[in-house]
Amino acid sequence: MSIGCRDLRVRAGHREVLHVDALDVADGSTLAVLGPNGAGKSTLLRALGLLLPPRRVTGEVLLDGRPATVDGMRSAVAAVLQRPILRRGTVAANVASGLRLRGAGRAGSLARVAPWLDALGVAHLAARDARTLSGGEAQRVSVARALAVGPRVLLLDEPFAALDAATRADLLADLRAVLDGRRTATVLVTHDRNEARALATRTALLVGGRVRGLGPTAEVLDRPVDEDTARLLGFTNLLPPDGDGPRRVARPEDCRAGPDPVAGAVRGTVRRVVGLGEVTRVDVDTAAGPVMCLHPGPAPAVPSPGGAAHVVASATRALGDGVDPVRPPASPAPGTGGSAGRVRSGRPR
Amino acid sequence: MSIGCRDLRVRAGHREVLHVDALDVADGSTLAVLGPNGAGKSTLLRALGLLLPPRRVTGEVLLDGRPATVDGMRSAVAAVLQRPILRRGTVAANVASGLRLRGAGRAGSLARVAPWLDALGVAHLAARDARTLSGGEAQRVSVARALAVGPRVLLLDEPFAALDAATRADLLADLRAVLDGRRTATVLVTHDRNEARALATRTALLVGGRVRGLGPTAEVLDRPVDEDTARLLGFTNLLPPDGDGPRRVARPEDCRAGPDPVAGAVRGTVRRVVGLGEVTRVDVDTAAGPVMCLHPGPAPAVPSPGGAAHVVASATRALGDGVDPVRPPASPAPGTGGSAGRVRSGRPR
Amino acid sequence: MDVLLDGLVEALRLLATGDEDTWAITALTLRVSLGATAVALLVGVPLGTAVAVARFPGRRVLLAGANTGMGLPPVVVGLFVTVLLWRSGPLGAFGLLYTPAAMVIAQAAIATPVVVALVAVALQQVDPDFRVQMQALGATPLRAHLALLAEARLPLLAAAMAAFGAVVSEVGAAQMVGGNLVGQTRVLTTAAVLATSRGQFALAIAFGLILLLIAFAVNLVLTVVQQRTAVPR
Amino acid sequence: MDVLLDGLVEALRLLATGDEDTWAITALTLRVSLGATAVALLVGVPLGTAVAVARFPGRRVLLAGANTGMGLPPVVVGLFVTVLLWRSGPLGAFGLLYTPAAMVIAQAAIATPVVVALVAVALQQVDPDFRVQMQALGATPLRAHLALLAEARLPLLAAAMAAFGAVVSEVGAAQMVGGNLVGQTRVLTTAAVLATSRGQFALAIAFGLILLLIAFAVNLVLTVVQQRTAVPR
Amino acid sequence: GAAPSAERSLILATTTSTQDSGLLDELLPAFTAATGWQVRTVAVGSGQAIELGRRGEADVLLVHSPAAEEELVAEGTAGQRRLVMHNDFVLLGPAADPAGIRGVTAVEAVARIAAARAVFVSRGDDSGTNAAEDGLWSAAGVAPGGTWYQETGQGMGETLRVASELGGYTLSDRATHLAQRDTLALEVLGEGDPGLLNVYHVIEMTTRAGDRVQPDGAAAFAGWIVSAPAQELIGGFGTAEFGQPLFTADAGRNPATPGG
Ligand SMILES: Nc1ncnc2c1ncn2[C@@H]1O[C@H](COP(=O)(O)OP(=O)(O)OP(=O)(O)O)[C@@H](O)[C@H]1O
Ligand SMILES: Nc1ncnc2c1ncn2[C@@H]1O[C@H](COP(=O)(O)OP(=O)(O)OP(=O)(O)O)[C@@H](O)[C@H]1O
Ligand SMILES: [Mg+2]
Ligand SMILES: [Mg+2]
Repeated sequence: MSIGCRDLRVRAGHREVLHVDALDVADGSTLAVLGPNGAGKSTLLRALGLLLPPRRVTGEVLLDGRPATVDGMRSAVAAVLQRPILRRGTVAANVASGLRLRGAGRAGSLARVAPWLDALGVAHLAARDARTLSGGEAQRVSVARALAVGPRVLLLDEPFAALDAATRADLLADLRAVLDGRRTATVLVTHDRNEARALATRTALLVGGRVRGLGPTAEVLDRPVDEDTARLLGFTNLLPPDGDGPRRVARPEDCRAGPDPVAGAVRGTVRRVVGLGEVTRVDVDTAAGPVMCLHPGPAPAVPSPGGAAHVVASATRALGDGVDPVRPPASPAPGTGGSAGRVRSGRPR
Repeated sequence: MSIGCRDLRVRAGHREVLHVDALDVADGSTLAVLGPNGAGKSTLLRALGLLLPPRRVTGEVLLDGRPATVDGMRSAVAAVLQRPILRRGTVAANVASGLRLRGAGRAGSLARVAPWLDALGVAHLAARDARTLSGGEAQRVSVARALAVGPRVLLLDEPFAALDAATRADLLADLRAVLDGRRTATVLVTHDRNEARALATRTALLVGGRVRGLGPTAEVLDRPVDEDTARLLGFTNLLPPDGDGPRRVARPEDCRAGPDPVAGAVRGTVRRVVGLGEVTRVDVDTAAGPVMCLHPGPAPAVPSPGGAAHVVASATRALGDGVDPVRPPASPAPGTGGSAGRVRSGRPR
Repeated sequence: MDVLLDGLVEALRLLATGDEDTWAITALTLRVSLGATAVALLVGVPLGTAVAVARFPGRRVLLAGANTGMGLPPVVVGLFVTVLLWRSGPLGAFGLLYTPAAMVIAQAAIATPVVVALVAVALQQVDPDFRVQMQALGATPLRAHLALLAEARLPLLAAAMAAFGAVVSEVGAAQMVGGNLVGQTRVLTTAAVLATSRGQFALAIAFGLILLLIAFAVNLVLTVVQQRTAVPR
Repeated sequence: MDVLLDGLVEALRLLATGDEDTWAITALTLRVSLGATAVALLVGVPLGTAVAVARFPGRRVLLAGANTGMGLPPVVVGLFVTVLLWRSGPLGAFGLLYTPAAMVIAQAAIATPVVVALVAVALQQVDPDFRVQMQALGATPLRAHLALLAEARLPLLAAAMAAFGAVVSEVGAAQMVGGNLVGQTRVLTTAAVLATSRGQFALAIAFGLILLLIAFAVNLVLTVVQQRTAVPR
Repeated sequence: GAAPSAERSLILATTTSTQDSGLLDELLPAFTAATGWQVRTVAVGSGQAIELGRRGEADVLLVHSPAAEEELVAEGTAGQRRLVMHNDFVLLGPAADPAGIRGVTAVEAVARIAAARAVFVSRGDDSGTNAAEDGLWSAAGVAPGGTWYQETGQGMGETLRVASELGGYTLSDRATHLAQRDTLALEVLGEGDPGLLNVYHVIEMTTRAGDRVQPDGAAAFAGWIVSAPAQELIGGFGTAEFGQPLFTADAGRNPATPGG
């Protein structure tokens, strides 16, 4: 089954927190949604699942190309919300509850969930009171519960956030294997570009409630169109343009700060040097803004704070211009200051 | 201020979920705690903060080497629990609530929290009802609230789990910079080895409620002592020993599966091949167990499932033997099956 | 003070000797109160759920009404119901006045606002995302609401107990619409009032104690059920 | 039915003409009921908090007791308190019987179990980690409990309203310990009972309506406060 | 006696009929004005009123249950018992009068009601009215019981209401009936029978009943209510509203034949 939307807008407390012109997730494919905190990812997921109060939403959600009805959506969808919300009762009962809520019998549902308990590594917890679980255990149960339903539309909101790294890697492969065999349309909200790469054929970049990039995952992740998406994709350093060309961006791990001026280097002043274990972070203030360099090793040969430094980037991307115009952020809420109401891209200042 | 414990044991529902012989976090230093889901990390953090019901805990928690009193602990500690738990009211009031709960006046606390709202990128949300925040925004508020207290002991339970990648990177550096200037003892629970590297001088590996490795971060992360810690540290492939030597482990990204037998290769059968975007995962069943290879690129030259394959690892680690004996897992809860009660390392089966 | 002691002794004597009248009165008390509580739950739970989860104009006023309704004076309710059931009243034809049915009606009217108000606030305390998550698993509105009620069963049981407590203890309405007729509509509270007005204080206290005893039995069962579902701490 | 209409007209007349007796009775009703509610909250909130958060032997029995206490028959409470306040009783020396103070005592006894039971279940509904997080920010036990109460103010206000409703509407205890003395202990419920037994049904209904009116005013304020703190959905 | 003090107050236990009829509302302000004593009136059933006296919880009683009163006086805790007033009981029933009691004597009437098994609603609360009714049954040699005999255990007003709604007979004091007759479907079917007198006495309690009894207060009230000004108030009460007095003042007459 495919899912999509047209001119979808969501309001929250006098603000428009989401406005998506069009989005389509085909039968059997997965769309990753990447965006900074507060971008509206969870809102988008809920809007697609018809899980928001209708009065807050305008626009259309499509199932197989036709406007979705609430009943149609309920029977098609299973969603994992960002916070695992479990019911009173045992873990097994919780994993079975998706089936139970769809009217399946108690015994039948319990039998059908056993493989999912296994797949998510919570079989040993089956009889446990769900309220005694650890954070990661609860999240696994929440994921198992959605998968057990065998939905035609699967909505996942950061489903791996609380999982340990090894399990996350395993689950990524397991989930991909499960989905590969099905016609399920999946939307995956994530902060992890690797998860997007591993699971999603297409990726949408969401910033300030607007889609700022949409296309095949590899392309989207490698082609920031503006400052915000660059930051989102790890190209946090904004470099001056080469002559008249577009602005360039670079990843911190591709930047090095040195004492000597070299060809193509950007001049600046060292603000701070922070040792981060096996790497050292050097923040340099340049005319184009702050630039962050990650040097391997504990003590690179860089000037101390206050000294002059020259930053060289070994790999850069040009920002696309005019491709996807940067829209103004959602208008500020009445009564709050203009800047306070701005949807931030999450950078602490 | 330093914090530590001696012979700390925590029971939950008839099981012992944690047993730590000794742990010490010196003045101004940071200890990372790594472990799979359900290992007891959050339990350890709460036990150290005297935040568990006393009837569930035995053993001693030390503050500056002396047994901690509840009052002493309350005045020293600030903790960020795994789930952000905010109060009714505005974001600003929430960030101020740590100070308020310690008896500071309303106006004074509100003034003192402004820089922390800024530092965590939530200044624009200051007047917002805390119950309308997105997941990541709530987590930022929760972190800001703890830091605003200026605690002498800081307990952080996966504080960056819901943050977007760029913010996480910034915050890591910011936090390190803040802590560097203080005498705060910090315990950081995390699933991310990079966070441990960036923030922690020492790292403890927790599996099944027991400490399985403890020492300088770089050392601990690079020297798995047993299967469980190997898996935890990303060395998920267990390879047969070289002759009489210790067992060897390898990271999936260091393993390649090929059709041809080469020197030192391990023979096996391909179970599945899963495309994960820019990499392809090849699972091979060998005599020593399943081995996972991550090949760069979409279509490596590997046999199809069922075919014979040979796995070569470009880098391996020998498992330490006898260094830190693998203890039996906590005894199963009475009334549950033996295997069900076992503290699992979280691997889905 | 000896009156209290005498009352205790009298209560034990009545229970021990299996005094027939006492048993009949006790049985009727239980029947009427449980019946009224059941009616109040049937009406009040859906209403309370609507107030908690739906948004409609007048929601707050309805809730304020329910909250006020917790203070509906039983005598006034009794009087209203009596007037309705009078032979000359609109429902007079049914001849319900001075029957247990009339008492159930009046007491249900007293208990329903209690149920509405407490159910509404109970459901509002549940994580607002709970219902969303249930819908996100395919629950129809009805099933989602049932799941919500199941999740809030701790305060729901408290609401049921408050409603039961309100009706089992009240006397104004029971007296007025029931008439306190021996063997027909006399319940423990009205019997206690009568004993008091006869100056038989010990007997009045004995009836009161028996009332508390059965209320305690009912509530002990409900409390154990309720607390079994409480979060283990 | 016209009795109800007459009652409405009478109520409006009493309010409009500012009938002095009616005002005095209304004022006393408010004073006594609010006083009793305040006492019940002072005693019941700490007790309910203890039942909700502490673990001690007999906790469930205490809770079952409080739940039962929601069904304390006002007449029985009235009788108990009367016996205590009798000249021959242990507290007789204070001469409190047939004074508003006695009514406050009796009504507080009626309302306290309501507060205990509803506060306990209200606090149990709050995320069990809430208190932990407060302590984890340095809260002393007292401050942590206060934060918990603030967090649960939605159901706490409902508890307060239930308690107020229980006392403002009851008549058994008010009658017995107050004696329904004109100008001294006559409140709206006892006045309504007297009017009923005098056959002045319209007047009784008028008193009932005035009672509901003030209860509604009190509760509308509390409901607005309460619902302002509800989670926006 | 002693100079009246504004702070002094006494407890009067009386029957609901004196309060429900409104008589006390007229008497007590006059008493307070005359003597300075504040009165706390506890209007309850006669049984409870006498029990409160017996326990020393009331200083003075104004009741109408002669047999119980004499019992109390015989116990020795009470002081003087003096006749105050009387009114009379009336036999009420539906206009159709199914048992045919119109015009017959009271004893004959209850015998016919029993024989016809017509609904009779009794107060059944040991009140003075209830005691008078019991007297009629025993005089008629009937032990009432069965489904036709209903006991409300409530006050007069409520009992009248039940009788009216059930279409039954009942015995009521005239004052309460007069006050409520407009809302009742009951007619006076028997009255004026000497067996239907309702006699009120005032009884002073003494410290023998309890330490805190105030005999001086009791004496003040009892002395005042049998005094001429009070008796005048009683004799005139109700004329304005009902066109006839509700009570007959009896102070100083022969206790055995009030009204005679
Ligand atoms: N009442 C209980 N009965 C049995 N086991 C319990 C109980 N409470 C907690 N546990 C178990 O204790 C273990 C430790 O929990 P803890 O929350 O400390 O794990 P964690 O290491 O923080 O895991 P995560 O990474 O998922 O957050 C978990 O397996 C949990 O299921
Ligand atoms: N009632 C409200 N009033 C104003 N803004 C609101 C309200 N409710 C939600 N928002 C805002 O809407 C934005 C989108 O929220 P959403 O939960 O969709 O973010 P998200 O992209 O999922 O973020 P995260 O990565 O932190 O989970 C957030 O900035 C949030 O603060
Ligand atoms: Mg989100
Ligand atoms: Mg945890």
